[in-house]
Amino acid sequence: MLRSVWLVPALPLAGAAINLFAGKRLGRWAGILASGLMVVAFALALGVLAYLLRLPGNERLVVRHLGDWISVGSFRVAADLRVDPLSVTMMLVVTGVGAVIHVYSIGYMDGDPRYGRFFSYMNLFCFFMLTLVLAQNFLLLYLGWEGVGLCSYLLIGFWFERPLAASAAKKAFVVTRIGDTFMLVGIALVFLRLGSLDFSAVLRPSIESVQPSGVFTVIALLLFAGAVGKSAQVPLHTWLPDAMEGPTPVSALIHAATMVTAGVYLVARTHVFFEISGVALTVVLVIGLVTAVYAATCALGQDDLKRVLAYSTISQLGYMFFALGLKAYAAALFLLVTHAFYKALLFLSAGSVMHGLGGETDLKRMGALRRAMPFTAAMFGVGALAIAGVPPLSGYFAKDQILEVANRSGYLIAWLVALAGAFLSALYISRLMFLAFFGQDRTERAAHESPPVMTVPLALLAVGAVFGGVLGLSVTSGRLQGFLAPVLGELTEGAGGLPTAVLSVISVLAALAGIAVGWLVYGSGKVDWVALRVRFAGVHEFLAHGWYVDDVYSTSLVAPGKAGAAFLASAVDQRVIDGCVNGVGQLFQWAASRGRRLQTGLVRNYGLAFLVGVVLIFVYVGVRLS
Amino acid sequence: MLAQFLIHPPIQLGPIGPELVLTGTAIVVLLGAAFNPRIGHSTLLLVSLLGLAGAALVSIGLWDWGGELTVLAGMVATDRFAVVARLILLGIAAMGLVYGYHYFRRSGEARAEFYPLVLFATAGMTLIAAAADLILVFLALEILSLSLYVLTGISARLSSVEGSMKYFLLGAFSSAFFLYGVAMAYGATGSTRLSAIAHALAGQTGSLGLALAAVAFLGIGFGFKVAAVPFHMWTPDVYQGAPTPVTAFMAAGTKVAAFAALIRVLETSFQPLTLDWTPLVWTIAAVTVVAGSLIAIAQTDIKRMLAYSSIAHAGFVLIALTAAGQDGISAALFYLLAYALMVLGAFGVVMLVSARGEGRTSLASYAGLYRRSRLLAGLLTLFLLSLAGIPPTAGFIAKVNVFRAAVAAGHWPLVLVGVLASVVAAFFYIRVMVLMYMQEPQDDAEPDRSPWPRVAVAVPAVLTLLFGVFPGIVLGVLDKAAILRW
Amino acid sequence: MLSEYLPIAVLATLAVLFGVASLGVSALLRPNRPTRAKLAPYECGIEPARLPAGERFPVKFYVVAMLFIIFDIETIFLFPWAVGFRQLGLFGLAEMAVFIALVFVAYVYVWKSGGLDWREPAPRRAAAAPPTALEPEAREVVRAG
Amino acid sequence: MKTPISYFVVLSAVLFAIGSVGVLVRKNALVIFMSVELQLNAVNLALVAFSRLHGNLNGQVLAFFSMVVAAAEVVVGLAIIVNVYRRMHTANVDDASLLRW
Repeated sequence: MLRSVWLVPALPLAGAAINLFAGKRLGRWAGILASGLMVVAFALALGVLAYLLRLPGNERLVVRHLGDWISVGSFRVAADLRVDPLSVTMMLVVTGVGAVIHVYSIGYMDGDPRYGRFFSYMNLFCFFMLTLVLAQNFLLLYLGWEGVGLCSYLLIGFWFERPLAASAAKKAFVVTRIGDTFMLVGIALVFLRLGSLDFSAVLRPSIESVQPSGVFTVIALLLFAGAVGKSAQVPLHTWLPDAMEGPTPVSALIHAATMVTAGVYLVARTHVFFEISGVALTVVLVIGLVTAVYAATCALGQDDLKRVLAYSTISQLGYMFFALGLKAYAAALFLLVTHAFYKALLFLSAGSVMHGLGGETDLKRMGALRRAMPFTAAMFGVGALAIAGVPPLSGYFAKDQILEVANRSGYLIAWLVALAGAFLSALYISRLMFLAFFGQDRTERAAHESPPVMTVPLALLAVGAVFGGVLGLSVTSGRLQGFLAPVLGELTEGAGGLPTAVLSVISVLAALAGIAVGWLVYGSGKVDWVALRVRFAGVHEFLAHGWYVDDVYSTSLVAPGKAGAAFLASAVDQRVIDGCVNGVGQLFQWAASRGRRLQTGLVRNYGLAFLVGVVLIFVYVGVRLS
Repeated sequence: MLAQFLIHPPIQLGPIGPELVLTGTAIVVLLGAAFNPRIGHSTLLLVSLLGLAGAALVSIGLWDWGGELTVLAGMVATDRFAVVARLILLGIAAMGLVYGYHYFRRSGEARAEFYPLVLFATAGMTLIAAAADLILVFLALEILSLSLYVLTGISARLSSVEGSMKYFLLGAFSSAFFLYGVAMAYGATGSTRLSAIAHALAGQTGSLGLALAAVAFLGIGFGFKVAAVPFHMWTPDVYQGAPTPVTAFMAAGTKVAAFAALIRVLETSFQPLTLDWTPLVWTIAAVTVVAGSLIAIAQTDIKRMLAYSSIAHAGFVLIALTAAGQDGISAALFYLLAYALMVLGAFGVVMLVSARGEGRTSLASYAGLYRRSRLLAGLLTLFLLSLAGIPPTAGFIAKVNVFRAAVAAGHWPLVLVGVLASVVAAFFYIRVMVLMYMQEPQDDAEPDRSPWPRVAVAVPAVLTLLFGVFPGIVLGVLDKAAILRW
Repeated sequence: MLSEYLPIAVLATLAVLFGVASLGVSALLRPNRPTRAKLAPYECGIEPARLPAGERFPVKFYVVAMLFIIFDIETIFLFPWAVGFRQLGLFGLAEMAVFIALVFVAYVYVWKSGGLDWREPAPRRAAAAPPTALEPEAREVVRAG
Repeated sequence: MKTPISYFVVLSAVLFAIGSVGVLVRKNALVIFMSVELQLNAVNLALVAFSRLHGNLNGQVLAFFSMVVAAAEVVVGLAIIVNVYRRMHTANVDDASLLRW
């Protein structure tokens, strides 16, 4: 079975190639081909899983050697695929959710002029993502890492006729590349200090003795910087909301289910480094928590269907990093898996709504859609309940466990903040639900239900969203947790804290409270939310604009010589980060145009520059001699 | 004294076989065209390509040369380094010839002299890669330079003429410095033979002062040829002025040849002085990388932009040179190979986009290229990605190798500079991509649609990808070739 | 020991300073009584930025001059060869034959491509190519001094 | 009466410097080129001097070669400059700044 594991990434690659060159001729078959390949890949992945399960728990690590990739001097990088519980879990998520979304896209992208190209990009993305999760060494991982970045760039800008899409694509590319650069330096550092890029050689607890822990802190933080960029955490989160300009299936696959979780995977994979340096772990925890709450509040202020979901994704990712920071790696992965299900479900339902309303995404022009498209409404409802954390849906278990660990870990404050976050997520999702599907009809055109090729995938994902919880019923003894334990280690039960039952009750109450408030304001009709918004215009604007931090910083950005501060500042706000990127760009532009003027076109000036160089070199020689 | 000097060495022409074949072919083509003015250019192209193929075969035959390390009184080295460098150069020349044949036919400036000139230049390049004596290095350098001056001015366009004059004046200037360097080396050690110089310096018998001066002057001469800051000023003008095929040929060829010679000189003769010249190379590399990447941003003409990027790449190869020994050499070789591929490809696309002559080389005329020709846009994207060093392209592997070698040699800050510079560089490469894919075409000028040139441009593309995904294919060979025997 | 460093030290300093020094010193020493003729920059009797005025010469003269230089300088190698003729013997003869043959190739090329015929413009190639320096036209004239 | 070699070396350095300055200050392409030739001759002087110093002939041989190369450069150079003159009707290098920035 493992012989053919290389097929899992290879199949999408083949699909990408075929669709790239023959996409036009294939016509509608392009989508069917792409989806078919993904389904096969998923089946293979299941086969791998079955094989792995047959092995005893501590032997579940197989490295499939495909040959040497680079080998020069002391530097050898093998093209190895690593098959262990962690990579298999990710592999299943990517292929499974990916396959469903591919099928959905057949309907969604129908009639697009670049139909074939779309599926070619999607397949290519899956290939790179699988390379990323299956890599056995840092360089191969980095290859996948850059690859998914490139695909997301191509897919966000897929409708490049829209200037917004084009700029969003460029922004996503540049912002994530900031993180990537740090990550590359980190990888170089790994090779330099630890002497190898191979996971098996580097990612073992005994590595601690090789170098002082400070080194590991630096490495871990550099890698985490890459994760922050990819997973859109504060302060590099601002590209994700804009990325919603891309086609909705792209948002579902890349910007909710898979690519953005690559950061979580990276940290979980390299958790050894993070544990050796406790500092890095704390940084992860703080960043995660801050992001989780910050994004949740921002989500409350958005009026764009997809932007709400985008902020909610950021917030959920924040929860994952929070869990990682608490060393609850398995819990983080559990949330990752369930989130992949229900967030993809939400996005695809949103896509179905847009499909029904001819591309409308403004909540103010929706409402009462449950009549026009009951099935979509139901599916969206399932997703909403899941994310809100209502038992027995999958989201409940995942979030509940993280809260439980938080409480046990002794970070009381952290627990309370996270709880508030849970309340907020229930609130914004119910707001979304009621605004879109209940209340009076504010649509401008007759909505209609989507074709089965789109609704069936919804149903599939809904099943996952509902029953995903059974994967890990409890923090310690859950199936998934047990499966992942060999890689991520057992969770050490924190001492004290409230008993599990109490905690569960509390978190459920938080969720229900959120929903209740949401219903009261947006659903019941008793409160005129429009008037409310007008009355508290200040508050609303405050949230909609990400706490006005933007303006505070944009003013401080103007002040010259504060490039560093300005950078940190700008990261909180998208307009400013663009400003910053452009600012840097302009700085270079300026320097460049200066340098360019040196090129006067006059031979004698060239000769002068030449002679200046000569003199300098001879000054050096003179110094060297004396 | 005269007598003992005139004892003539044993004659072994094998190791300069490739050059003999090249010059022979060049002479045949030259006279053929002179005697029969009406001869078809396809014939000339064919003969020239055959000559290149023959030279390639001969050099491959030299891979397992069993005889002396140097022949012809220590003038010519017979190591595998020379073989590999020759093969790369011959490939470059072949591409240049094919481009030129197509280009000049379309621009209606077809001149029979083009083919022999390219062949002579190539002979100079391959000879310089194998030269084991400073006299020969100088002669080979002049052979290739003189041919390139003329090639640059072979078109009647004003910019071409001006470019050739600038190139010539500055080139002569720099070669004077180079020759002075040779004189210094000779004065310091009493010989121009690389091995003899090395021994003299290692034995402390030579004069250190003169030796350092020699390194400096030779470095200046090479610095000019490889376009290292501050000896780079000619590059943008000449690259822009010259006909695009010539630009492609000289951008790739000169750099490979000059670096091959530079590596040989530094790593053999002046190896005893490594500690003295490393800081020099270090600084020049840093300045070159930064300046090249930076100034490229402000360019509005794609040929100039590529010229600056080639300056930056020279800097990266210099970074590899700071890491002495086999490791650095093989990294440099791979980088040169990758660079040659991407620069040939990029200029090939430029040639096809500006259809006839030098019409449309401004960046503006690349807006919406994707609409006009998917193939060309795709190819250019690939080459730009490779130039920017983004996987999965040869450029990425090359950069990783170079950085690794430099880090292993302990040149941390230099690598940092390199990484940052390449991030900056990514800006303007991506800008071109954005132009091609995300903007409306500004004019409806058709790119060149003739099939064969496109195939020719596709060749480097395929190789770029191949070496990017499976660098193992060549790295092994390069490793074997990265040992200088002298 | 020190004497070893002397040449390089002198060389470096001079190479840097000489140009500046000479210009500066002359600027200080010379009497300054400008006339129009004096103010005109002196370039070996050639006016700057322009080949000299005067009667017009066919560009042919340049061509012939160039050819003369090249073929003239090649003979440089004949002298050492002549000196060492006896020691070199047959080998030397063969080498020199090859060398002269190569020079002859150049000669033939020039001849065939019309570098030598005085009156007629050189026979054009199939593609009517504009003239480059390799192949000047007789009609073209240039002002020369 | 044996003049020390260093004298010759210094003289050649001086000549070389004059040449490089000439390249910078002259406007006429022909004169610039003459300056380059001066530099080459300076090198020849140094070569011969060193050849004397070391008592072998390599230096003189190299001097021969450099003369020939210089001749070749003259030919190509004059050709190019004449070509420039015929296209631009000036040999002033400052007028040839079509390519810049």
